[in-house]
Amino acid sequence: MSQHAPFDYTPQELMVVCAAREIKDGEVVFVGMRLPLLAFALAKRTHAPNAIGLFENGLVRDTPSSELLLTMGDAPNIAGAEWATRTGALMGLLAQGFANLGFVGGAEVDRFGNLNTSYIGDRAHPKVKLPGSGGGADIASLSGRLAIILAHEKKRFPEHVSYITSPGYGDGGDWRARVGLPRGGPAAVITTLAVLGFTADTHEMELRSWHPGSSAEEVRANTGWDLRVAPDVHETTPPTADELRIIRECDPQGFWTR
Amino acid sequence: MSQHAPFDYTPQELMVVCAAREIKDGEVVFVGMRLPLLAFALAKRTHAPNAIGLFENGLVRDTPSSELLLTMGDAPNIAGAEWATRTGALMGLLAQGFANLGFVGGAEVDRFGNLNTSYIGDRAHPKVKLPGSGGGADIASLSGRLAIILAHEKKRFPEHVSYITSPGYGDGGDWRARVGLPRGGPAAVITTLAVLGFTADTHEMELRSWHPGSSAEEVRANTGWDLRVAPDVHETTPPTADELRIIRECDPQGFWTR
Amino acid sequence: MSEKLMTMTEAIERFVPDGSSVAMGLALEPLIPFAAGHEIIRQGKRNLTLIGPISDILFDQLLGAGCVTKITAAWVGNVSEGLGYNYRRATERGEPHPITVEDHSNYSIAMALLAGALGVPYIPIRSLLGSDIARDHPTMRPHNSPLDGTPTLLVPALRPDVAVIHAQRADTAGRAHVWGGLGICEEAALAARGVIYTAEEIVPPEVILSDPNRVLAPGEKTLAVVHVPGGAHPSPVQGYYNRDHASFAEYHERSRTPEGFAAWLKEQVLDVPDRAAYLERLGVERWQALAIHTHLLAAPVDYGV
Amino acid sequence: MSEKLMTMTEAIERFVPDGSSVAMGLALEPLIPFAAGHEIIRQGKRNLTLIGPISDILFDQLLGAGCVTKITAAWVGNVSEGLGYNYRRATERGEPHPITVEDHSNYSIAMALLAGALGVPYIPIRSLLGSDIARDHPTMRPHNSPLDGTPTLLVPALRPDVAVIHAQRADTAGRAHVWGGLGICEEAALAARGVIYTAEEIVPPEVILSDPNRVLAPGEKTLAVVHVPGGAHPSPVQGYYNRDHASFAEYHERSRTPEGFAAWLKEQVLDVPDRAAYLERLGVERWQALAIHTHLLAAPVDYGV
Repeated sequence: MSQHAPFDYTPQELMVVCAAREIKDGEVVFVGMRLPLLAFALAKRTHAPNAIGLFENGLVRDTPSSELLLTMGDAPNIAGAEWATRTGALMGLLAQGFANLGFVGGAEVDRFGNLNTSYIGDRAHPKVKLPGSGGGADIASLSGRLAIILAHEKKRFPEHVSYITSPGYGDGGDWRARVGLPRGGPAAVITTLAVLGFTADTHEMELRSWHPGSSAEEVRANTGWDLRVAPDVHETTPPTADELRIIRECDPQGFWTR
Repeated sequence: MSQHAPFDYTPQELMVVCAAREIKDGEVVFVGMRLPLLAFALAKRTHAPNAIGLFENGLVRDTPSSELLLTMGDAPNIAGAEWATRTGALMGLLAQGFANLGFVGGAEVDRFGNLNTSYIGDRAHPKVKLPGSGGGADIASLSGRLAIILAHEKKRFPEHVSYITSPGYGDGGDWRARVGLPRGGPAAVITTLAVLGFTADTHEMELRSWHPGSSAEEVRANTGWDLRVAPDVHETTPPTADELRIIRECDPQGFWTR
Repeated sequence: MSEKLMTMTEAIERFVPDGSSVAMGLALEPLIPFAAGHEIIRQGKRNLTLIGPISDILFDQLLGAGCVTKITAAWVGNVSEGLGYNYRRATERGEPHPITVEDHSNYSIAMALLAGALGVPYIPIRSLLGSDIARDHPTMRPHNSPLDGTPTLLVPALRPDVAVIHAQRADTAGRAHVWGGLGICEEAALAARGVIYTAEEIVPPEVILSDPNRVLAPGEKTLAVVHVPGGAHPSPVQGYYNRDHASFAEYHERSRTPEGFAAWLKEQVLDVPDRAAYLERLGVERWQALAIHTHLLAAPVDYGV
Repeated sequence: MSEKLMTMTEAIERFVPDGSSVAMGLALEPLIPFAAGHEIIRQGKRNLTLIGPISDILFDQLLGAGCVTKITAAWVGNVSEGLGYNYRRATERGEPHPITVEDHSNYSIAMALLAGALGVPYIPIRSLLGSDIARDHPTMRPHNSPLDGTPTLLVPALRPDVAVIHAQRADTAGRAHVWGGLGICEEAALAARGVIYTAEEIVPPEVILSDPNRVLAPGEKTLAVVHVPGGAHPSPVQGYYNRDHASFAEYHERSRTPEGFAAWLKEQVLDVPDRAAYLERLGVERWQALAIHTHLLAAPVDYGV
C-alpha cells in the first residue's frame, strides 16, 4: 500500500491522519474546526474510541457528529452532545487543565511555535487582516499539548511571526512558565509537507517526518529559518486503506479534504 | 375597623402588612424567607401588582407562589417562576443593582442597622451560634434599600452588635461608601412593636411609628440605647380587613403568622 | 465511556475518604443528598470538611454524628424551624468535638466555587465589604481594584474533593439531568475534582443526550452514579416528591438534646441499612402524602437537524 | 408585566441608537440575528460598536455598510469560507472608513461579559499571557495575583448597551427559550443594559414559564420582542432550520470587491423591506431544503408539585 499511497490520497487526507494519530485513547481533545473535526472522527473510529471532544461553543461530545460539519455550531454537532453549555463554562474546564490535547490552525507559525491568526505586517496598518483568535489563543494557552495544522509555505513559516495571537514557546526555553502560562505548548506541527515537533530543552521546532513524496530538503527549503532535523527523522507513515475509507465516509464530497 | 384592629390581628400579621407597604409597584424585591414571602404575596395582590420577586436559590417570580411556602425551594415556588437559574447568576444581578428593595431577618440589630445572624458573644467561644448569613449579608450589601424584620426585645437591640453579619451603616454617616459598598443601606426596621427608620445624615435608627397598643415609651424601653424619635412619629396604620383576608388566604394555618 | 453505576456503599467507601472536602446540599433546600449523608454517617467517616451554601439539617446531622471537623458554608440550621442544635453544640461547647467554621454568604460561596470552575484564582466581589464575615475569613482578602482603585473583596477559588449531587435522572456513564431550583449545583460540580450523583432514576444514555442543555456537567467529572429513589427525602425533588416539613419539625424537637439526637440517629440512620429500608420505615402513607399531586410538564423542545 | 412585542423597525429605531454598543452573534455560528442586522443597515445606523465572540459574516456585512466604527470580538470572518473581505478593507485600507479593533479570544470575551453579568469589576484569567492580544488590548492588564503572586490577566467587565439575541421562542413579556449551542448568549443578556429578542415563534407566557430553567434571562432585562420567522437565516436555528452553507459561499464570492459587495447589499438588504420579503426572495425550494428532516425531541421534564 505505502508505495502507492502518495497517489491514493490528498495532502489534506494525510494531514487528517497525522492529526488523528496525535489523539491518544481516552484523551479529552479540544477539537476546533475543519481538519481536526475529521481527525477526531477518525481517531474515535480507529485507535481512540474513548476520546472526548470539546468545542468552544460549549459542547462536549463522546461521539463524533453523525453528519459532516462545516461549522462546530451546525445542528448535527449539538444533537447528541453529552453537554451543551455556555462557552464560559466550557472554557473554564479548559483553564482547569481538562483538555489533554488541543488543535489550532494558523496563517503563520514561527521557530518557537508561536501562531499568528490576526495581523500580517504592521498591527496599525496590516498588509492582511486575518479573522483573529476565536478560541485558538485559549486552546494554545491552556491545553495540555497543542497540535498545529497549516499549509507548508515559506511565507507561513517566518523565523518570527509578526503578531503572537496564540502563544507557543515565545522565545524558547522556559518562556511559558516565565509569562505565567499554566501548562502546555505545541507538541506537533502538521503541514502539507511534514510533521514537526519541538526540542525538549529549547523548545525549538524540528523536523520529525517528511510526507511521502517530499523530503527533508524540500521541507527545509520551505521554512523561513535554518530548520533543525530530529536525529530519528523518517518518512511519515502513509494513511491505511481503512483510514482513507473512514475519512471519505465522513467527508464524501471532500469539502475539507480535496 | 381601626379602633378594633389590635384585637383582630397578630403582631406577625401587622409586620407582614408593614413589610408589604415597603414594596412599591414595579419594584424588584429580593424576598428572602418567612414573613417577607407573605409580604410579597400581599403587595402583589394589593398595591404592587407589578412587583418582581428574587430568591437567592436562583429564582425570579412575577407571580407569588400558588401555595404557602415553608422554604423558598419548595416545589410550588419553582413551578411558574419566570427564571430558575444558578444562585451565582441571580446574585450577579443583585450585585449589578437589579434589586430595589431587599428583606432580611436577624437576631440582633444595632443603632446603625448592622445585623448579626452569626455569633452571640465571642466569635471564638460564642454564647449562641446562629445559622449565619445565607444570602442576608449580600442582600444587605447590594440591595437599593433594605428592610429588616425582627422581634423587638432589648437584647435584640444592642447599641453595637457583637458581630456584623450583614452590614448596615457601620458606625454611621458615609461608612458604606468608605468601605466600598456600592449602594443601599437599611431603610426600615419592622418589629413586633414598631416601624423604625434611619436619619438621612448620621444614618442612626429612629422611631417612625409605634404599633397600635404600644407606645414610643415602650419601644424606647425595649431598645438598648437612647433611641431617637422622628419628629413626625405616629401610630402605625393597622391592617385593613382586606389585607388580613389576603394574609390568611396565604397562610391559612398561621404557620408564619400565629 | 466507562460504567459508573455502583451501590451507595461502594460510592461512599471509594470516593469519600476520611479527611476529604465534600460539597453537599448545593441546590439549597431541594435535592439534598440525605441518603448519601446517612451512608457517610454509617461508615463512620471522620475529619470531613463540609462545603455548601445553606444546609437544611444534613450538615447538622453529620456534625452530631462526629464526621466533621470543618464547615465552609453560608448557613447551617433548619430552614423551616430555625437553629441547628448539633451545630450549636459543636461551636459553643465543642461537642462531640471542636470544629472550625469558615463563614460565607450565599454569593461568596457561589463565587468561590465559580472561580474553581473557571480555573481562575479568585473573583473580586463588592459584597460583604465592612462585614465581620470578610474580617474573619482566613483566605478572603480586601484589595482595591487595579483598574480603578475601588475596594473589592477577593474570594479565592474553592475546589472540593467531591461534590455529592442528587439528580432527578442520570445514566450509567455519569451524565445527569437536574431541574428546578439549581442553587450552586453547577458551580460545585465543575469546581469539584469529582462528582457523585445519587439519582431518582437511572435512564438510558439517549434520554440524557436528548437534552444536552439540561445536563449539569460532563460525564468525565463523574466518579459514581447511585440509584436511590427517595434519596433526597425529607428535602423535595421537583417533579418527584414534595418537602416533608414534618420531618424537619420532628428532627428539630428530637435533636434538642445530645441524648435525643443520639436516639434519633440510631433509629433513623444507624439501625437503617439503606434508603429502601428508610422509606419502608417512613411508611407508604406518609410517603404518598408527599407525592406529586399536579404534574407540570415542560413545553416540548426539538433539537432536530 | 408590560407588553414588549413590537415590529423590527420600531425595535431597532428605539433601542439601537447611533453610537451604541451592540452585542450580536452570541451563540457563535447558530442563532445569528441577521434580520435585525439587516434592519440596522437599512436604518443607516452609524458609529456602532459591535461586540461578539466570532461573527459569521454579519459583522462583515455591517462593516461594509458603514454602520460600525469599533469591533470588540475574538474573530470576524466567514466560518466555512475564511476571511471577511469588508473586515479586511476596513482594517487594511480604512474602507468605507477606518475602524478600531479590540481583539479578544472567545474565553476573554466570555469572561468580560461574565464580569459584567456578575457585577464584578474584572475576572483574572491565566489565558493569553505572553500573547500580543494581551499586549495590545487597551483595558486588559497583567497583574500578579495578590493571593499567591502568580501572573494573571485582568479582563475588565464589559456591559453592552444592548444585546440582540435570536431565540426559538419568546412571549410578549420578554422571556425567551433558547436551546442548542448557547455560546455566550446568557453572559451577554445578563451583562447588557437591555436585550432585544428576535424569535421564531411568539408563544403564550405559560409555555415559557413551564420550563424556567430554559429561560435565558429575566424579562425585566428585555427591551423588545420581535416576531421574525427565519430571522437567523443563513445561520442555523436548532429544531427550526439548518445552516444555509451556500449563502455563506455566495457571500464570500460576491463580497470579494467593494462593487460586488455593494450589489449584494442592494439586492439582499437595501431593496428588501423585511424578513418576509427576504425569505420570499430566497424561494420556497431553497428554504425547504434547510428544513428539519429529523425531529429530536428532548425527554419530558416534570416540574410538578
